[in-house]
Amino acid sequence: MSAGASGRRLFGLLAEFRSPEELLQACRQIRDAGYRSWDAHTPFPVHGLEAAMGIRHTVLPWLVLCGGLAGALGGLLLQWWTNALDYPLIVSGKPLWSLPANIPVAFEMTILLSAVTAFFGMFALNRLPRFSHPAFRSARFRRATTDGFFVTIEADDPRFDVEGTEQLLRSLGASAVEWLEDEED
Amino acid sequence: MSSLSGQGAGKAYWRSLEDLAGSVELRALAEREFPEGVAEEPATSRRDFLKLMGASLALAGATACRRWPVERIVPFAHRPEGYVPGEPVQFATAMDLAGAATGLLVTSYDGRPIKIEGNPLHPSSLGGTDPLAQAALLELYDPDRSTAPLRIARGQQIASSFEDVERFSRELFRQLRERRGEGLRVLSEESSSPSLREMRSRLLRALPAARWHEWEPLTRDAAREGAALAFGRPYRSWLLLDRADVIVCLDADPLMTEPGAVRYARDFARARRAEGGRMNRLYAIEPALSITGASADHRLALSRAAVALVAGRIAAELFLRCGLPLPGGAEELRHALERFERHPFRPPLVTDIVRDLLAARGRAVVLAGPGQPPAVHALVHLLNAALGNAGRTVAYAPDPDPERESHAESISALARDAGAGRVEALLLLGGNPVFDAPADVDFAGALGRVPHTIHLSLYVNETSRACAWHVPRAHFLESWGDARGHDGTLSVVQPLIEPLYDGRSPIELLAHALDDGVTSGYDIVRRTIAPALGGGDFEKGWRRVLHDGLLEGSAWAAETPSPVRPTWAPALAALAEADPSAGPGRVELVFARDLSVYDGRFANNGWLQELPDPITRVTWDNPALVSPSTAAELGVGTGDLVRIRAAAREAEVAVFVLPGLPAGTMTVSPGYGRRAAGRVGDGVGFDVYPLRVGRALWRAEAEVVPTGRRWPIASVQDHHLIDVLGMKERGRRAVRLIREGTLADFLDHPGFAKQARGHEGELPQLYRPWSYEGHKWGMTVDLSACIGCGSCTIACQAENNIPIVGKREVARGREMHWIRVDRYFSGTADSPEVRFQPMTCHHCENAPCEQVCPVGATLHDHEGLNVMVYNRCIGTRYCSNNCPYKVRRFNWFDNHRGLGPVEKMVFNPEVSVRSRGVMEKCTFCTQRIEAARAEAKKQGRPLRDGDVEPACAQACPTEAIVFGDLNDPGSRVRRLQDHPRAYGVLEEIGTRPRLKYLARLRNPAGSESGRA
Amino acid sequence: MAEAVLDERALDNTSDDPRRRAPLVLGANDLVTITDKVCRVPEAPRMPRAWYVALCVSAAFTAVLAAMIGYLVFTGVGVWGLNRPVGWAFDITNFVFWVGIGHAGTLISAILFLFRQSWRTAINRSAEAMTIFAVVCAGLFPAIHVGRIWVIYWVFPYPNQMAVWPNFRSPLLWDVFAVGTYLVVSVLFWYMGMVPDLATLRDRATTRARHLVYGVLAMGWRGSARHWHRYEKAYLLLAALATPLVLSVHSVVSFDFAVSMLPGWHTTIFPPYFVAGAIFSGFGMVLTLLVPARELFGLKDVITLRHLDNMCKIVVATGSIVGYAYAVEFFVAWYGQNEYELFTFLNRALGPYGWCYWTMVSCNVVLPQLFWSGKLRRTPWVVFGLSLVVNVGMWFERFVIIVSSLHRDYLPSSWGFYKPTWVEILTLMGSFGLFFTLFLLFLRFLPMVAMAEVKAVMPRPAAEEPEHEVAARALAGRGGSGEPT
Amino acid sequence: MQPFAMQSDKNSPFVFPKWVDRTRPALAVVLFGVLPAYLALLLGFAGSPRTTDVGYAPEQPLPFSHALHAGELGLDCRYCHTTVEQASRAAVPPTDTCMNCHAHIRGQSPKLLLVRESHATGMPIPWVRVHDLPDYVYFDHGSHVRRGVGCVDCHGRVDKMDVVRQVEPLSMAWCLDCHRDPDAHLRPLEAVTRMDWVPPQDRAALGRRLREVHRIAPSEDCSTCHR
Repeated sequence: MSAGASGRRLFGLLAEFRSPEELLQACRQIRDAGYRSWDAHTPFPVHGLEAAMGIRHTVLPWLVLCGGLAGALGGLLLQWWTNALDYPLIVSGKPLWSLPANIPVAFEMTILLSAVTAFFGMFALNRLPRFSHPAFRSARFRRATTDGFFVTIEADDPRFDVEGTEQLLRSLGASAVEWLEDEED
Repeated sequence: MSSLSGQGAGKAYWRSLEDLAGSVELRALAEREFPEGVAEEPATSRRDFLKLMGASLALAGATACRRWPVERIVPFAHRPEGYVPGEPVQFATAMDLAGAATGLLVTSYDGRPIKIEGNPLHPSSLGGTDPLAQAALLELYDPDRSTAPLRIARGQQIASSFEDVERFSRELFRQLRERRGEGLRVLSEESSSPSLREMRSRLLRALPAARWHEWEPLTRDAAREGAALAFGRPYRSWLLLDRADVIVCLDADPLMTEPGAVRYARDFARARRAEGGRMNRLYAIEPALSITGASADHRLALSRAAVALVAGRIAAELFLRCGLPLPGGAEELRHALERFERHPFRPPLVTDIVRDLLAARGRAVVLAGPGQPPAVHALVHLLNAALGNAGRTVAYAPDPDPERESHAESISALARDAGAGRVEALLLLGGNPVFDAPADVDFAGALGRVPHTIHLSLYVNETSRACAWHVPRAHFLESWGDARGHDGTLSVVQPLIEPLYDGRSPIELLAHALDDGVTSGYDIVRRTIAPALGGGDFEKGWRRVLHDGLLEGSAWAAETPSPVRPTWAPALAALAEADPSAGPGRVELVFARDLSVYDGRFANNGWLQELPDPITRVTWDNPALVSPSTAAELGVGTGDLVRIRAAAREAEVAVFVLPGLPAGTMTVSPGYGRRAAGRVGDGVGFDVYPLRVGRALWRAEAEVVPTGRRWPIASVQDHHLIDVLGMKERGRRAVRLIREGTLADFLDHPGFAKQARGHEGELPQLYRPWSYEGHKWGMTVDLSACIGCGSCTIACQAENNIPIVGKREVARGREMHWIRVDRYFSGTADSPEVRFQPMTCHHCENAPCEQVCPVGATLHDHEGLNVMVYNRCIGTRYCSNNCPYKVRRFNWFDNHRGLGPVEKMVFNPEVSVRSRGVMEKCTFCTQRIEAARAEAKKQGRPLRDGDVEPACAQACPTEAIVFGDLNDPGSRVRRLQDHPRAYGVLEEIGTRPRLKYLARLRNPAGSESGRA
Repeated sequence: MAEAVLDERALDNTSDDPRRRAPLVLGANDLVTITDKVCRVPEAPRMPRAWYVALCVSAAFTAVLAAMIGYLVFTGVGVWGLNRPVGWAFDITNFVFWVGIGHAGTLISAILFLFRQSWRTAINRSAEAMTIFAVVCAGLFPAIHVGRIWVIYWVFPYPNQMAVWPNFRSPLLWDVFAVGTYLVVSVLFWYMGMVPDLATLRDRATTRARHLVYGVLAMGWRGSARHWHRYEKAYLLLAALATPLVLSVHSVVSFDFAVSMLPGWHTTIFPPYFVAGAIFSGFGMVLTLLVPARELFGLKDVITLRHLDNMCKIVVATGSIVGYAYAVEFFVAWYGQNEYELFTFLNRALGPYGWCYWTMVSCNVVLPQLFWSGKLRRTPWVVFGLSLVVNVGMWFERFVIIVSSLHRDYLPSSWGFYKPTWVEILTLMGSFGLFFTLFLLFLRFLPMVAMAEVKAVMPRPAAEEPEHEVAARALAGRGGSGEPT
Repeated sequence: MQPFAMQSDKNSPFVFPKWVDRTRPALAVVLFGVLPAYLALLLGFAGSPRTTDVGYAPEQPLPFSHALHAGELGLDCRYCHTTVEQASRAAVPPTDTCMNCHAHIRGQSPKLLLVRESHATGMPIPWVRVHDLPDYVYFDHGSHVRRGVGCVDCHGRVDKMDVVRQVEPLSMAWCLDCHRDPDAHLRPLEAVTRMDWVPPQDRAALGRRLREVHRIAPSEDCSTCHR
């Protein structure tokens, strides 16, 4: 296959490996070779891959914490403002503002906002949804969600050069290497 | 807000209606408000009125894009002087029931009477009312009332007109006059109206050969005859219970069913509060379980026949043993009394009664009820005379109508003559003899033999259908009239509204028939009362009578007749044969007055039909009551249909097992099983009139056979057959819920009621209780005073637009009454003790209902009312589940659907009409609080104690319910809540109720400290 | 020899031999066969006849439900048998029942996940689906039980022209928030777990339509390791959040009663008691659903006997907890010597509703004890039968708590009795119709087993390491504690 | 932009075109911005009485102009609405009131036909209610007017209306505004019916004074308006 076909440009290289173990090995090598913009694709989360690829911990937990705090605070404020401040009403001779009665709602709000943050936060950080990724153009890549273990190295990586990188991948035991092409914008 | 369409429809519509009503009705009203004005009836006819209403109805239907129907404002063309639209006004009038009137004040709102209350000035009321008076309002607006004269031939009803009626009657009477009235008969109900008596004498003067009959199914003739026997001529007697320390009721029910009962109840209750350590003592010996019996200190259940034994026994003890002087030449009487002494049956209580009677000479009273034979009444009169009670605790006045024959004789004579073809024309002024005449009088058949029959009646009832002419009768709230109270006090019956349907009052009908010049009721009444008003400015006196609702000092002059030689002794002696125990299979059938439908005339009144019987708590029915033992003997239980055979006639009735009835008796109340009562009353309950014969109207020997079939009975308590476990618990709780002690207990430890409670003093509070500055509304109910009559329930229903739900819904536990009177039994099944407890919203300061409402539809306001905001309610019913008193009511359906324009006129515009799906409950009549507040502001003064009186408290005959401001140290309610007898129901669960009860006191013989 | 061992292992994974970890997937399965087994169902052109029959029946009942609700809305709550004092009966019973059912799903997907119970992977997807559908059914009843359904939205705190707010002291309002949150979180959790499998379906798609639909649903998931990293973190967080949530939801539901004044309701034992009951009933329902499903769709070697066995153990455990709660209630009533409390419980067991009480006890406490026998635990039809019993018993539990407490409370004068009308009965049946309809549709169109998760724990034929280590490490990985870099 | 083409050949799969991804920001904005905002608006305005009720000006059975009578002729409100001070209702006047003047003025005007008829026959004139509170709301004109709440505060400049129009929402929130802060709405009693009354500079101070003078303590209790 050759680059520069009309409207197409090289996006990167796709390499397939036989097993998670081989993939792990390969990833360690690629990481040590100093590649930056590359990725591995597996049908299920393979343990140790983060380490092998050198992925840093995500900030998601912190976002969720903020979400939770916002929920708790919001829940309490809502109840205090509506029942004790905006329209204070005498209910069962209870004080206008008594914490015990307000715990459940505050708690549920905490959970709700944390959960929503976790969900949307995850997709946002993953830049998902992304419907047209060049990898999808590869028939082989469709096995990535079934039983295929892949590595993609993108062309815009400073260390990327077609021959060298392809060499490297093959040397790491890739059962197949193919070019990924992308539309020109 | 979308609820509006639902909630609005009812009220939105008739808010415009009320203006309409005003526009036309008020002209009439205004004249009555200022009677010196012209006296003619207003020109505008009802038809335009209805036309207009129709119009506005149509418009109301046409809803534009707005959220609720377009409303019309229909102002007066000519607004009466000083009349302010939308401001309620009160007028005095009176309601005559079977010859005794109760003075009333009727609240009118834009020309619509919307609430009936007792007239505080009237001696028969003193402000209180019985349920019947309260419910008369609904009768006024009953759409089933007849709307036009009818010509009836062979069952065909042909619409007619008053012109026809008058043409016919004028012609008829012309012919009659030629024959001096030969063949004319008039049958009227018992009435106290002087005008009617006046018209009667005019008729008899004009047509001397005519004859006047009188029939009252629940007649009190026995008492009248008894007096005649005792004193040689008939006397009316009435009680002065406030002066009686000892009351002995022989099958009598002075607190509920005697004329003047409302007044009696008040006098009685005043002496039940143990003020100054004094309390009266009530003995009741009775076959049925009456209201009086329920409040008695000692009650003895005996068959109606056996009551005479007790009477005789008491007399024997007093006259033969205790040396009470027998009237001269009473040897026969002595012999009669000796026979009572010899009778094997030894009734209990007699020694106590005798001792008390002797100790309280002149301060005691012995009473016999309408069900007792004349001889017993005579004996009772004799006793009262001998004990010096006559004139002190019981007053006598000559009967205003001395020469009339007894009702039973009268109607059978009429039937006889008619049957023999001696009657040409019969004019029936009200009544329903075809339904309620004695079974041995074939009245329907007799009617058939009379060529000309005219029936004046509110409804086209059984009798109307058997007559040739039916003439709609004007309701007493629609027509002029007059009446006398139980003590003879004269009142003018003043109309509150134009006749909704054309109608005539009896006096007007007679006037037209006789066509003497004066034909308007208004003039007739003025003519009758003129002499009574005496000299001076007639108009002034007349205005005063209208304003006060009575003529000052017009009561009968009481005298103390002296007994004549007791020729009736043999009759009495005959009673000594009675055998208190009936044979197997046979029972003594006891006829008792039904507290809802009276003799059947109120059968079409939904309020009364749904008002639970105080004792059985049964609605929409008149089951035959038997004691558990008798039920077992007959092999029947509650809800079983039995066939009763008496006097060769049969009736099928459902059985209801009730403790406290004498073995071998079965109590039935006539008036149900109507066939032509109206949509409400038809086919409700069982007709037992067929079991009643003229010579023995009140008791019969009957044979009872189970049919094996069942009948659903809708009782508001014990909705279902209750198991042993539940019954045990109910008994245990009753004594804690309704605390009770003897007078002696109270005098020894006044706080006995509080000590009965688990916790002593204030419960600890988790939160600092809310402090209520300003007003702090509260209520007390004195269980010592409450006799369980149920007036509060109906008064509340009328005041607060409470719907009627019908038998089926009641059976499902969905009745809507805001205030109910719980009834508990304690003690044994043979001689149970009955306890009543009016139960309504307690307005708890820590209201359990409030905190659970998700939308805050029920809350406290700053005066401590537990307010229910219907328009916010979404109907989760959580509040009701969480209410320990179960006083909240839920609108399971749209209970006002399908109400006609006239039916809707009964609504109180000051109270929202609740839509489907919302909770409702007692508001302490917050609308009355607001009204009083506005009035006080207008007068620039603070609210005073007594300014605010909820409907229940106002109607209560015994002043058991007291309402007021707990922050006002001088208020009655404050004093009562601090009273040693005060306690709160379920206080121990921390609700802090604003409604407190005063423990019930009883004064049984033996607690001698009771008599100071 | 070795052959024999392998066979025996292939046939049965229920032995508790401590020396080796029992495999969680049986038979000669690899990543592809597993994927095929699971995807076959949504990809199949037709479903087994049984499925169509089931769908027709449940759809019919759903229609009945709609009709009943319509009748209710147009006529009034009076069409139910409710009265005073019994203001709640079938309506709230069904609500609590369905909410309870939901709990098993969250428990399996969240709590078992935190406890590293990797066998959950075979069943969590369907259990979560069940949760969502159950909560949908549950939410229905509080909504329709009110008198004025058309203003039900007043329970939400939104600014309005009346300037009034809901009352946050009301347990019913807590319900609104608890159940609402529960539904949202369950849906998010369920969907997130499904994304990788949806991607699988997308990549196996043979028609444009399927590719489009699953493509959109899968959001372009491509199994990137960097994505997996955040994905697992999010999954862990959601699990950690769902766990207290699921406990709170039924506690809050129990507050509806515990916070009230009613003897028989007003008690502190309710939250734990209700939660245990909820899990109990939930597992009952999971079994009711999965025993037939695994037969129907040939998933016996994914949803193995061991799975059933484990679930039955949970059933017997929670069932016994519930039984203990019943006992404690009576003890407290006797020990507290509160006359009202005392009577309520006597009345519960011996009063008019006694038969309901004893049905409940035998279904929830007595019969589940059979599960002490491992043989019965591994006999699918027995398991199925008992799971039905549990469902019945738990419905009756709620009915007993609600009705027997309400019908005789403080004042004997207002004691009453409750009988359901045909409307209520049909509504209940209708809610089952709705539930099963939704579940059947789920089976038809979505992967009923979490493939990606199963793959992570399945024994791999790759010879070099024994499968249990892979499983163990995979689990460690799922725990999310990757080495620092 | 390449169309959704998908070859039957399994090896080159269908791929979403790039532009699909380019729509993502827009999607996000719609989902998290526009939609909620739209719903909020719907809730806030569409349902509010400000939208549904304000401006309601039904046609009346006869063309009575407040602008003419109250405006140009300067009749005091209470000349016709006599009961407004003592009663809960500001009663619509009886036909007689009209005839007081119109017996002499414009006696024959066809516009007044209905009035003359009504006067003759006694049949009321069916006016259409403009300011229509829900039936569960109990409002007392007297207690407001007597305490210095001006007609204009609720009914607007009636003296400028030929056809009477609802100018205030008359919603509960609107009532509460005043009950919570009466000062801004109080005026001297003599100015209550003055349509053109201009408050002094420091209205708040005046309000405060009046509130003390009339001992005005508006209640927010439900029972104040609902029964």
